[in-house]
Amino acid sequence: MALDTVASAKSNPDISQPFAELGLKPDEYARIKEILGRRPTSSELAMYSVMWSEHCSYKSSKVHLKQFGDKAVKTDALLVGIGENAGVVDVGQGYAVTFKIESHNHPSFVEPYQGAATGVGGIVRDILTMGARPIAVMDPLRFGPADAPDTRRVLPGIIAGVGGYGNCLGLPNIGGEVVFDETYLGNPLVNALCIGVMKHSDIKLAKAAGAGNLVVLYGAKTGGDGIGGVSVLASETFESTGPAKRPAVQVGDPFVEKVLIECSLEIFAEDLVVGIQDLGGAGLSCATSELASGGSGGMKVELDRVPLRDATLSPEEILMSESQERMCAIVEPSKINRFLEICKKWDVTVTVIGEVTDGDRLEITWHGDLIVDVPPRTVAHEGPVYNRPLAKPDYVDRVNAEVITVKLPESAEEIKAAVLKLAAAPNLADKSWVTDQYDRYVQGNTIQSQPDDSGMVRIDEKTHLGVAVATDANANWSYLNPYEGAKLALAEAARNIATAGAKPLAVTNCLNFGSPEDPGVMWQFAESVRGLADGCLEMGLPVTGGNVSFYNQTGSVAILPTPVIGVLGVIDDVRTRTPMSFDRAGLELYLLGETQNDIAGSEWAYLHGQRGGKAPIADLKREMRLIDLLVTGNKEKLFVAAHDLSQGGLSATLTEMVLRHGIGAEVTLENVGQTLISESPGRVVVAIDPAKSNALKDLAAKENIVMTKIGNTGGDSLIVNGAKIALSELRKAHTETFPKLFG
Amino acid sequence: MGKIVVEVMLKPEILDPQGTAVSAALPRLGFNFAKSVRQGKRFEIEVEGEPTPAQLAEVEKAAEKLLANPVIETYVVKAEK
Amino acid sequence: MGKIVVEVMLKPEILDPQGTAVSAALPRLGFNFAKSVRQGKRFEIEVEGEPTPAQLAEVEKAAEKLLANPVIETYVVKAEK
Amino acid sequence: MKVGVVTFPGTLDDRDAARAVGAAGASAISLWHGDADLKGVDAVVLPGGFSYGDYLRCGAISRFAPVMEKIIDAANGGMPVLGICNGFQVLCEAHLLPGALTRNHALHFLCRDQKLTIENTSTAWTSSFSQGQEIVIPLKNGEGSFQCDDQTLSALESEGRIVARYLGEDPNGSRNLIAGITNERGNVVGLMPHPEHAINVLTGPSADGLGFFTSVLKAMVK
Ligand SMILES: Nc1ncnc2c1ncn2[C@@H]1O[C@H](COP(=O)(O)OP(=O)(O)O)[C@@H](O)[C@H]1O
Ligand SMILES: [Mg+2]
Repeated sequence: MALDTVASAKSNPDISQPFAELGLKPDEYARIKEILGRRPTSSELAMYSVMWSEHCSYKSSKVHLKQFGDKAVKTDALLVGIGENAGVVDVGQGYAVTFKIESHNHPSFVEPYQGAATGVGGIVRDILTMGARPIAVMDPLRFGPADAPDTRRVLPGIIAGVGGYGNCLGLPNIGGEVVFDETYLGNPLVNALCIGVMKHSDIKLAKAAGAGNLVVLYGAKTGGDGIGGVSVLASETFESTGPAKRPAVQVGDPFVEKVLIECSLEIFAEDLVVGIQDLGGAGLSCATSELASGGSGGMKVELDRVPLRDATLSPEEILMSESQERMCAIVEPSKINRFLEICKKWDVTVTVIGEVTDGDRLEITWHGDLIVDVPPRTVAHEGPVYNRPLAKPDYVDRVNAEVITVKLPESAEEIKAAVLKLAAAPNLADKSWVTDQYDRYVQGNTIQSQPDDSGMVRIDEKTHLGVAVATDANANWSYLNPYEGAKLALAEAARNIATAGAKPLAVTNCLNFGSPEDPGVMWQFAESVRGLADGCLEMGLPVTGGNVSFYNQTGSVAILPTPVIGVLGVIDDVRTRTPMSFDRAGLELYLLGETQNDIAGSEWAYLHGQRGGKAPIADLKREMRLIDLLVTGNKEKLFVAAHDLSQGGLSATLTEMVLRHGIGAEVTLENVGQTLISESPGRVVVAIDPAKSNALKDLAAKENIVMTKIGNTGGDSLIVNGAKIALSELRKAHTETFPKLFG
Repeated sequence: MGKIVVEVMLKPEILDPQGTAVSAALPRLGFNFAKSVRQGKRFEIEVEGEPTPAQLAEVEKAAEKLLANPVIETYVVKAEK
Repeated sequence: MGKIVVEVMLKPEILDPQGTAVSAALPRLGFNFAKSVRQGKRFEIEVEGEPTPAQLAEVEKAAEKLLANPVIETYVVKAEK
Repeated sequence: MKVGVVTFPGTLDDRDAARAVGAAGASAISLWHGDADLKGVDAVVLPGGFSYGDYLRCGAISRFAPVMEKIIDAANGGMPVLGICNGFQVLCEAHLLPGALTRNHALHFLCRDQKLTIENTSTAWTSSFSQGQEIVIPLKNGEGSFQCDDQTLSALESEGRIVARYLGEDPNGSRNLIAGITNERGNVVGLMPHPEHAINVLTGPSADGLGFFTSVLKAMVK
């Protein structure tokens, strides 16, 4: 095909263009023509189509996500908010921390290893782009049923991919989730979170300012990876895309990324960039238009200068390529030599591809011919916005009206069987098979990782300042009530930070849903966003960023609404954190918080094939008092251990506590079945020295948190109301599940 | 005893980090013959007796299903000797 | 443009966990042809023009020095086509 | 006392190794793979990581780095050299140590707290331990299975050159559960598990790893 230039677009205005195949709707195509005052060139069409895809433009979610800004609490801790590559928060002592989650769901279904690996690579570059050194990763994952044949294909590949990439980058994996449900069978969820740290003065932004400054592309060469991946893979269900349309898979090179990180940090340390942007979804289309749009608008790029892995790529393909491990920087001419030198030291390919101009157009040429001439804001930030129809789906009232009939354990045998059944359930079983494939030690700053409630890393070796991060989603509750589900996930993540003694500070999220074109799914989404925004306002936590993944559905069946919420907290001295379990006998165990009849949406109900009933109603005021109690109690050194209750209720929490150090416990519970199985939110088990019981009582009374003594630590069994389960038997049940399933 | 060989290579358009690393290392050691290097896998499968066409067809199926990932790789099945 | 191939296999006495894993997986998928499987590497090296004997000798050296580890591996160098 | 810590492209545990060297009371000097210069150090640590992505074979490409020529010479002259994980692989590729490290038998990367016994306390890196001492330090690698021919194995065994052995369940299929070996002279040690990640109980499973670094200090004072 002949090169389609701006001149030929003018002289040859009426040719028919494949906008529909590129995922653009007729009215979107019409708008592009209106913006340009002519038909787009094929390169412009490529750019608009990827940048206006759901994945890049947030066209269906924008109107809802606005609430995170509108309802936000004003806080000085937020140094960079939503809109940049990742939000940045002040954690004290001059340090700033950035963290964000992204999804790589569809690619991971197609090619589990590479999909997951490049998911990790992408989020790490987002964090690096802010000027931060990446210090840890986490990976909330969702799969189809544990025993489904396709799960056996997908899960090992995804775990190996997350590990393969993260381990090679030298980033400790400090947490994540592994959850199974039928609805994820054709739609596994691979969410990846990265945390980075920097000094306040080191924050970098994606903006191209200063006419005459150079546009520099560095990192891997550009190949035909994932061309159209952004628009096709992320924006349409597999149903509508035959294999012919399936784009090339992106393959990651973690070694190149590791070198890119070190090279970039050296460049940042010498203050050599004005602005910087990673190349992720939509590749150069995204990086050039976002950088230009973030600055004054003018930029000239000579596309033929881009170093290629495959010499046959067309300009359209180069613009859309999603080759990994690339960055784009804006550099003052006086600093370019030093920039090139550092790249040479690290053996990183680097090319000046253009310059910032004082105009307001993004102009791209191909061997001298103008092939793109657009106002960059219209590409990057002024894409279409949809207020999609939404309607509460019929299932909601129907399932909410269902009465849960599952039998709760009463006799000693039933109690024992229930504890063992929950301990072995894939959703609750020991995840070492997974986490043993991840390096948790590298960098030497990991304080907590699996199986702790949250991941914790030290950020200053002298002052012992640290941060903790937890991610949570309870899709069962979100299915029953998406508004409460999002709030409950927020509360759970915050609680998981606080059990260690860290104070929750900021929120990120990854919203995984079905098709936004389904009004029922759109309602779930809107309710989840409203719940999260209201919850954050109530808890005084800013949302610093996040990601939306739509079209996670197979045919007409969507995944359970899965808003994954990440909360970051600060702890002044990591040496004083409260661990999740006890390492000695003779301690008293207390349950903090109240247990209600919250069997609906519980793991126990799920194991018995029931998923109806009503989700609990979040009481965030009480959650905040509980958090206060945990943080204050930690400061006052009241706790030997503290562990959150969530899926699997008290049974799961006790199982994890006794197995951690092989110290048993004996507990006596009122209303034992419900107390053991219910998943009422806002609860924590703490272990304390008996001498501290009065201090704990006083604190609980002050915070108005119900506290119940449930037993003592010691022995080599878990004994619940006389039902005795040897730790060896419990350990076997808990640890056997994954190796049995996945080898 | 016969032998069937399956050679699996990444598709040409797919990034090959290992091949790239080898290609970069060779000139550092003074070897300048390579214009490019691609690294793949080689499976040597021992079968009972001389490989039969039926066996080769089976191996072909196994290559498609297990030994190669057709999303990113191509493969060749050969009887050896 | 010519191509030189280097095939690297683990020595028979060295444990090959990848080959063993493939061997174990095949029957689970209903493939019963394999008495044993060994997994190795295949390098495809593109050279300018038809491979010359001198080039092959160079590749041989590179295989000995870099592409294979003679402590545990054997290699074969071939001109292709 | 100056201990050099080498950084190859893709090295990950260099900062951790430097921290451990410091905790033992020596000063860590960073050595860049591309500089054929040991900066006057008294000993060298080749840290863990994925140098050159572990592509081709672990350590195969790094082994030819300019700094390695100097290290090979120095090691042959008796300088203490410790290779940890990827560093061990580099030492084998460089033929400073016999054998090779291959894919874990279960084919997965494995990160776990590993029990070891120290079997040779006369090397430059193990004199702080007692014979037969049991320690726990992290093991984390995908290719940690020590392989060599029978002759080499019996030489290693009979000459007491097994420095450390895995205790309990076999983590990776290494011959005779070998976790670490030394050269004949006892100055070069390769170790698959990571002592630099076990220098205190806050960030590691124990402080047992420190012994390797305090040992070399003693060796250098001698
Ligand atoms: N669910 C969400 N909640 C809050 N912010 C979001 C959410 N989804 C996306 N964002 C924000 O929108 C901006 C654009 O997101 P994205 O295009 O994914 O960024 P990038 O391409 O750098 O990954 C980012 O600042 C991101 O944090
Ligand atoms: Mg970004």
